[in-house]
Amino acid sequence: MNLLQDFTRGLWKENPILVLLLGMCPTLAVTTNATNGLGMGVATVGVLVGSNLVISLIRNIVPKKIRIPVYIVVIASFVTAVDLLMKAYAPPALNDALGIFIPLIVVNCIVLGRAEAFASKHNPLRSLLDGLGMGLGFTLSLTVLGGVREFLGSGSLFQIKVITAWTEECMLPVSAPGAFIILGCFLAGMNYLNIRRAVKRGEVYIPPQGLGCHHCRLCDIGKITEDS
Amino acid sequence: MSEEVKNEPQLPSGNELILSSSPHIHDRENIQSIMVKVLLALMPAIFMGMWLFGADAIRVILLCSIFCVGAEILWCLMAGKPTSTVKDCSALVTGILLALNLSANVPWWLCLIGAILAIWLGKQIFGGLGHNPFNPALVARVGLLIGFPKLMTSWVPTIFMGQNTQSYSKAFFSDSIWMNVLEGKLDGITCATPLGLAGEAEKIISGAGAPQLFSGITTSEAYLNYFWGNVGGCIGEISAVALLLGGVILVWFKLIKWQIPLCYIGTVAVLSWCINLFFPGVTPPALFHLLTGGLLLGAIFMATDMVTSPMTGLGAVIFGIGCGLITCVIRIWGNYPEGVSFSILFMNALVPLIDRVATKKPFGYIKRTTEKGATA
Amino acid sequence: MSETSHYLQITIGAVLVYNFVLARFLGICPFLGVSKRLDTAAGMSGAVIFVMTLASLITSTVYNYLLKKPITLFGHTTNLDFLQIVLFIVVIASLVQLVEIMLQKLSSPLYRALGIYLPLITTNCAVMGVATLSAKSNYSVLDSTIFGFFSGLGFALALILFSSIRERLELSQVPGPFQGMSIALITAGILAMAFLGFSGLC
Amino acid sequence: MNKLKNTENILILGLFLGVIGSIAALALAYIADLTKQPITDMKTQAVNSALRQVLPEFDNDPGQNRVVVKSADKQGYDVIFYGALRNKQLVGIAGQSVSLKGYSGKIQAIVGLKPDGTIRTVGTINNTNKPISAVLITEHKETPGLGAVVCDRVRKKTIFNMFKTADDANLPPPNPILDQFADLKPGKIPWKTVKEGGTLKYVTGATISSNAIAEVTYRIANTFASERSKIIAALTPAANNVIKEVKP
Amino acid sequence: MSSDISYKTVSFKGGVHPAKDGKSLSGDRPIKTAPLLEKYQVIVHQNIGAPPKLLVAVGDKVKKGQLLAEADGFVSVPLHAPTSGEVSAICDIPGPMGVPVQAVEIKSDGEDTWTELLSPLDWRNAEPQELKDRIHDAGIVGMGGAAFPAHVKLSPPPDKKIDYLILNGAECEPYLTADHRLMLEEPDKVLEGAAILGRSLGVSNVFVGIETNKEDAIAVLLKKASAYNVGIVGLKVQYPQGAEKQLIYAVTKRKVPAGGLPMDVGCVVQNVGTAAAVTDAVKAGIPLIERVTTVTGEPVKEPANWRFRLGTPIIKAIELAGGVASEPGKAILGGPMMGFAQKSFDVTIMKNTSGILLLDAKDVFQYESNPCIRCGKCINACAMNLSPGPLGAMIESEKFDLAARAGVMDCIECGSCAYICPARIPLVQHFRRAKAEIRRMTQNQKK
Amino acid sequence: MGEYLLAVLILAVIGVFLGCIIGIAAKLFKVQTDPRIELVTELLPGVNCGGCGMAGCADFARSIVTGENPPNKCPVCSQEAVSAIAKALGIEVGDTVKKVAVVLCGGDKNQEKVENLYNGVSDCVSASLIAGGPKSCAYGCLGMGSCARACPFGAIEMLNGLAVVHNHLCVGCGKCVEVCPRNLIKLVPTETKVHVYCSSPEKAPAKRKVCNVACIGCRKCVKAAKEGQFAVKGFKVEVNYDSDNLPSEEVIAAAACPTGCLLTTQTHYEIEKNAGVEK
Ligand SMILES: Cc1cc2nc3c(=O)[nH]c(=O)nc-3n(C[C@H](O)[C@H](O)[C@H](O)COP(=O)(O)O)c2cc1C
Ligand SMILES: Cc1cc2nc3c(=O)[nH]c(=O)nc-3n(C[C@H](O)[C@H](O)[C@H](O)COP(=O)(O)O)c2cc1C
Ligand SMILES: Cc1cc2nc3c(=O)[nH]c(=O)nc-3n(C[C@H](O)[C@H](O)[C@H](O)COP(=O)(O)O)c2cc1C
Ligand SMILES: Cc1cc2nc3c(=O)[nH]c(=O)nc-3n(C[C@H](O)[C@H](O)[C@H](O)CO)c2cc1C
Ligand code: SF4
Ligand code: SF4
Ligand code: SF4
Ligand code: SF4
Ligand code: FES
Repeated sequence: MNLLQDFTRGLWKENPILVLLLGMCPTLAVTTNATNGLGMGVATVGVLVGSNLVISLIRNIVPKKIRIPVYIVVIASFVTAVDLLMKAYAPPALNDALGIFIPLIVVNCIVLGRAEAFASKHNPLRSLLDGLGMGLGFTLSLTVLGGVREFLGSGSLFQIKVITAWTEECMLPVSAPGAFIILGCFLAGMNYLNIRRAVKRGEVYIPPQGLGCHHCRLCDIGKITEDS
Repeated sequence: MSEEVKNEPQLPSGNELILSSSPHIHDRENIQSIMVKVLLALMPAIFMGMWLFGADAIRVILLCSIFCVGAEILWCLMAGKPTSTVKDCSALVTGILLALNLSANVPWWLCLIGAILAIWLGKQIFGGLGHNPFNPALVARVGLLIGFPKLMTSWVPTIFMGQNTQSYSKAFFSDSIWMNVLEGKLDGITCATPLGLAGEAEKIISGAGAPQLFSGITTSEAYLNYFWGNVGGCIGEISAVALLLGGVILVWFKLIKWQIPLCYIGTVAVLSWCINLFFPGVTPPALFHLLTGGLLLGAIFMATDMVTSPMTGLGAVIFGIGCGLITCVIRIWGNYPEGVSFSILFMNALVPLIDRVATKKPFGYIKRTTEKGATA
Repeated sequence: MSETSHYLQITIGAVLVYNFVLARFLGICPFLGVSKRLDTAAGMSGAVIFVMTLASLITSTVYNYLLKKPITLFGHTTNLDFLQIVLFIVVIASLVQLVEIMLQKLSSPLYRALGIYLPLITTNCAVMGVATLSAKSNYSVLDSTIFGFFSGLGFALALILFSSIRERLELSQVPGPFQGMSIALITAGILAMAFLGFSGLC
Repeated sequence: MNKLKNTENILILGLFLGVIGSIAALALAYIADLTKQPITDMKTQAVNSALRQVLPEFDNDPGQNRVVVKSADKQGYDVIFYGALRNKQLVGIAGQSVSLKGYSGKIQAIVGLKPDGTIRTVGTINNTNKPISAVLITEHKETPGLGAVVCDRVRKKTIFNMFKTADDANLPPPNPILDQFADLKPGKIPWKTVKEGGTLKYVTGATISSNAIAEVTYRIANTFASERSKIIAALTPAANNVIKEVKP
Repeated sequence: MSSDISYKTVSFKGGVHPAKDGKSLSGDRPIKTAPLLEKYQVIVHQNIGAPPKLLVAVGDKVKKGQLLAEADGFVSVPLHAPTSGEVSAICDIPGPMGVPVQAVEIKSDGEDTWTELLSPLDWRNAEPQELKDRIHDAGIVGMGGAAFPAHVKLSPPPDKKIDYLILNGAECEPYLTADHRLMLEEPDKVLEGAAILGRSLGVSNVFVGIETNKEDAIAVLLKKASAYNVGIVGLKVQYPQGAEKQLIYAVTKRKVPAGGLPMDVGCVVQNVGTAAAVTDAVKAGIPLIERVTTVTGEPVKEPANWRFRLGTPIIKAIELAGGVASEPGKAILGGPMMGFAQKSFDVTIMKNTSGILLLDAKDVFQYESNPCIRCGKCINACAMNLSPGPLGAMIESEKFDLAARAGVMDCIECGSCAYICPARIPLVQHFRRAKAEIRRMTQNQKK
Repeated sequence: MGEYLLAVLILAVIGVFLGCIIGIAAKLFKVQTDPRIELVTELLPGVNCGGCGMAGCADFARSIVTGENPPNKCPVCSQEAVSAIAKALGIEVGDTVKKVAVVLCGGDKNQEKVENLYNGVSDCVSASLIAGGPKSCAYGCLGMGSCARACPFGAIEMLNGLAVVHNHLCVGCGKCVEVCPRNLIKLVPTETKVHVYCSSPEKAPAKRKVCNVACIGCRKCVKAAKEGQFAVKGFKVEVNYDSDNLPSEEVIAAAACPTGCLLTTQTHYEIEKNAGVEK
């Protein structure tokens, strides 16, 4: 039961993008179409699963003081590995589209966030499932977002025209402004559903005002002091 | 008679009285009357557009107005707000300004998308009238420009751009269609805008050759045509005289801060004059910049939108100068031949900061700060 | 390409045309997270400019002298560019940490103005991105330091504009579902539209 | 275990981090070693796949068999010529150069040439005799939907034909602007669009892009025409596959 | 006639010109004295500051001018009986702010006999302190609206040197004409009062500021002013010319610091009615038991200025003015710009009731308020240089701390902004609320 | 092989270096924070309502740890959480008396007899500044929902022109009490079953003139209940919330309140919920 929850948590309830608002840069940058979204997602899954697993394995021997630097080294290594592998085996078009965002997975709050919040406290199996779930949640959101942008732009999905009557391509959704606006509308949609559910249950729902970036303790990297 | 009066116990018991805060009297001006006056000021430009572009222009103006008002009503219905807000006519103003920013040959669905961008994305998402930080019509125009650059940059000629002004019109048509224009055979032809030509000239022959290229579009005949509006472009931007008339009406009714158009146009004039003086190949003369493109439309009607411009006179000056600077930079060095929309949109973003700088100090403020300093 | 236009391209490009946040989508998290109030945004901006400049300087040094060309040590010659990611992140992170500690020791007003933001940006996409981009464009150490500074400036410009608008939006009646991050993103979108006007400047 | 976890001993901390770093470095070095070959393959493949589209079938690595020439016009841009060999025989030449006059700057093209300097035709559009030219734009930043239309050769897949492999799948997709260069031979006068007083078609709203493409195509063809013998000499196998600089 | 008499016209920055000034309704009607009523309900707490301590009980017999309540502290003034008769009740009646307030009901005996009055003073030779005591004993408060005890204003702390006394005859509120008529009909009383106040302050610069739409009053005062060594200053017709800080600025070009008092810039401002009351108190020993009030508005049959005794219910005042000719939609105590809407006609006249205004039902449209369109008109109108529109937005979204920082506490509630606002935002109401909330918050903090 | 060696070497050196720096820094800059603060913050509900009087939960946590405040000062915290905090800090706390708010007015739109037209800001504080507000009863609920907006927990619903508290949502933070310009809201023990829904101290005839459900001070409830359960205050009766022995629901039937202002929270809510505006 617990295992299942570990896996599904990231898919919806704590979806890294839509709920926790983490890793916004790749979310906005690479989702010009569904394929790119999927590609980025898969790369992130690789890093997440790998780093979660390794960190969970070494969690009991890492000195507390240098926990975050150690995690970073582990994560950065996985990112490098994924980067090299993508360069070697992924289609060049995808590589071009993802550009510098593969190296940037290293600073994606989800990865370190899960390492710190989950993998460093749970056994390897659960950490693995957690990484997989979070990664898939991330992938899912990226793919859907990419799909919506692609569809609005040209009426196609995965570069296949779905509405053939759509002759004039619209560049707005695919452009930088469109990325912000469409993600904003996505969040509004989420909020709308949550508000409706809350009203039904007689609760109040406050839309997320900030980022869930406290999940990532990157800021604490080797943090020695606290402003008092 | 006096009996009758006595029989009227008109003094109410008190409960029928209306309670409200002071002041109990109000100025007559309200939002609706302001917007109606703006519509009035827009009339010359609307008529010039309709006359010069014919039925196409009427279609676009009607479509945009209807779609904008419709979008407003629809949003209000969906959001559970009273639909009575359309009565303030601001959606209509937005719609008409959007239409004036489009070419006369745009398809109907472009008007629809534009209306949705303007009213929903530009205005209602932020809470409706008064809350939008960006000019809705410009959000729509820029959105469409990014989304459909081709449709947004293909212009139709006016009804007068033909045989009579052949030497002048030739600048605006490519050779292959020139014969067709002369013969009046095609109805779907497009022509260039003066700014577009200037931009092209810069790109094609940068440097020394360009002044000659500008010469075709800076003759006195051409200037006269720009002044009256006999030139390709958006429905509302072509006729300088109509826009200036509208500006006079707006200033007369005290609807706009005169500082904005003055500083805006002034900055563009000074800057382009200087640059033309020293680098004649880079850009055409100042008068050309003033009369062409959406500068007048933007400076008089769009930069002055009170919701999205600074509230004080000083702020208006800063705003106008900023718009002018950015317009020039984009026109002269940027990719887009026309920088008005972007510059106003950019300066809209600066408005909160400008307001911060340019708010008046409260009466007696200076004393208070020294006091504070003394206690601190 | 002449020297001046090269630097013009780096500077104007970094601030306006390829603005880090609005065109390149780097550093979106701090952009969204620290933009609710103008004064925090201003503090953050200062910190970001500082860190991005410094990080560019250091990482490009590392890149240019360690990773770019094969190096020879003890008779072995190897190309170490696969260490780029690990080295960059480790170097940036420790650098920021060091600066924070030093600031705290040396200047408490400066620490209060900048220091509290430093950990926030230890590593975000903008800082890591500026390093990666400089490396990718093969900038010299000087180039990338300038690039880092102006990228930070572009970030600061966007952040300050954005936060002033958000402060104003606080007073607006934004419809329920759009409140919070949603409207922030949409505003950023329109801001990005305005920045798009600068395309082609360099 | 706990002792290690809570340690504050600087030496241990440093050593631990050092060990972790070493392990990571070891692993990465191993992966880097593994992927070295695939990555270089991938890189050459990128050039070759473009060349494959504009050149006849070859069995060498034309990406390596190249020569850089200064263009014949006043601007003096670099033009790179690649030679395609079959059985050590030169069967085709492709030229690559840029135009800086695109709407948003640089446009890079690869053009396949016949040995006599005319631009190759790689095939015809299905069931018609409209040629598809060996002109490929490999890099551009033109406005999507406007200038990009002039530059891109893309085969639009739709839901109706998504599972069908097109009959001409091995040909580059047609693009009327690029295809009008098929079988052209450079003359004295540079190629120009109708609007510029020439004869080439252009896309309304994207005149500038069209002009730029005409410019770069002409440059390649013209440079080849004027340096023909040197280039051919440099690219034939006897030249030993060494990259050469040919002074015009 | 008046053209040969000169005075300089001064003004402040900002303000509005209400289109309908309504002064013609009652401006040319001489002051009438109200007949004796059967009963008066005198509200006990009529001054700013501490309420006076009641001295009478139900059943007590009182004489006209007799003390009903004595001052309780420094910022407090005594209250006197408006007529002779019996205290028939001490009860709660509707107050001008809508909350029930304590009042002494005096059933008139019809004789209107004076109690023993204080002895007249020779003010030219009297000590300033003597004058101040007399002003206090006569129960005089500011009659311009605030009802601030007059003697308090006259007793600045020793470190504040006062060098200007300004009499406020601006009467910038539309519709109101009480001060106008008073100056016209009793110029000597006003000027002499000014001189007395000047002496009690030890100030030689005494000015009367009058809006130039009261040419006749200016002419009359100019003629006599030199006798009392008082200067007359014409004020541009601009609302709120009569507001203290604006008046001081117009006359002296000094700016009262935000949050400060006129005495911080060496000024004291008193209403002309206050001055007239001071003359009565000093020269005849008569306490403040009546005042001139304008009863006006379109529905009122015979708009006029009346001399009412304290405690006159406004329903009686309206009846005296002939009742109403059409249905009023709003009853206002004070002028249309700053007055308070009433929900009862049982409110009685107090020392600071300068006008009773009825507005026609068809004029008081139920306006709908729209969001601010940032037109900036309010900013130009605000005499205090505030930014009312943005302030209103802050308050609407309940950001009181922001509003406080933006200076909402400096607002004088003149109403210019809400008057001019095309969006019809009830800005003044917002500001009142903000002030209330901010005061509550600071109090909580102190706790 | 050299590649491997070099890579390992570089990373190892950097790693050792970094580890040392962190270690030294840890020595130089001793931990200043009290880990307990973080602990307590996590145990607190984190709604930042300010009901404790501090600037948010984190601030309150600090004040608990420093001993400024007892943990049970948080009105939101459950008893378990409070004792968990107390246990963590090793301090004693007494029982928290959980309180909820109640709006003591029953004068909804149907019961209110006369009311002025009001044209202004829809906010109780603002309205109360204009002639005391449009409601004829100077002590009744103005119905403009200032309290509902002030409540951080959404516990107050405006029904029929009357504020009604949802007991299950209210945590007793007291925000509404502070804001209500008519001082109608009281914090009462959670167990309280019945209330007298009227706050007007006026005499019965005056009250009846303006409201149908005023407490006319007939004292039937006082008689029906046990000693000390109700308190007579002037012309109205109030539940004695301080007593240990709060009146039970039966008292309603026994008293047969003639105006119907004696109600349970539940029936009060139902009445308002079901009553449409008739006027
Ligand atoms: C809301 C709406 C949005 C549309 N968006 C587009 C669009 O982005 N591109 C487009 O070519 N057509 C769009 N259309 C129009 C139709 O889908 C259809 O493509 C068009 O009418 C026929 O295209 P044609 O004029 O090129 O033949 C839109 C229509 C509607 C109602
Ligand atoms: C946003 C925008 C993007 C444009 N992009 C291109 C482009 O990529 N290529 C191009 O040739 N012209 C582009 N243009 C159009 C040119 O400015 C110019 O108007 C056009 O080339 C005129 O040529 P025509 O005679 O073909 O209409 C663009 C214009 C705008 C406003
Ligand atoms: C907006 C505003 C307008 C005022 N207008 C007048 C006025 O017309 N006449 C007047 O005597 N006092 C007016 N006052 C009151 C004055 O500010 C000041 O309180 C008064 O003149 C002091 O004299 P007093 O204490 O004798 O009343 C106004 C106040 C405000 C805030
Ligand atoms: C002088 C003036 C200019 C205006 N200009 C615009 C405009 O450029 N674009 C627009 O959408 N609305 C304009 N409006 C209408 C209105 O202010 C606009 O719909 C609001 O921005 C919507 O909140 C204008 C109104 C006035 C009074
Ligand atoms: S803000 Fe206050 S002082 Fe300024 S105009 Fe409005 S009411 Fe008058
Ligand atoms: S006058 Fe009204 S609409 Fe204009 S800025 Fe002021 S508050 Fe806003
Ligand atoms: S209880 Fe008080 S604050 Fe709440 S609605 Fe009623 S009057 Fe307003
Ligand atoms: S109803 Fe009142 S006491 Fe209860 S939670 Fe809401 S504001 Fe706090
Ligand atoms: S993902 Fe880029 S800063 Fe967070």
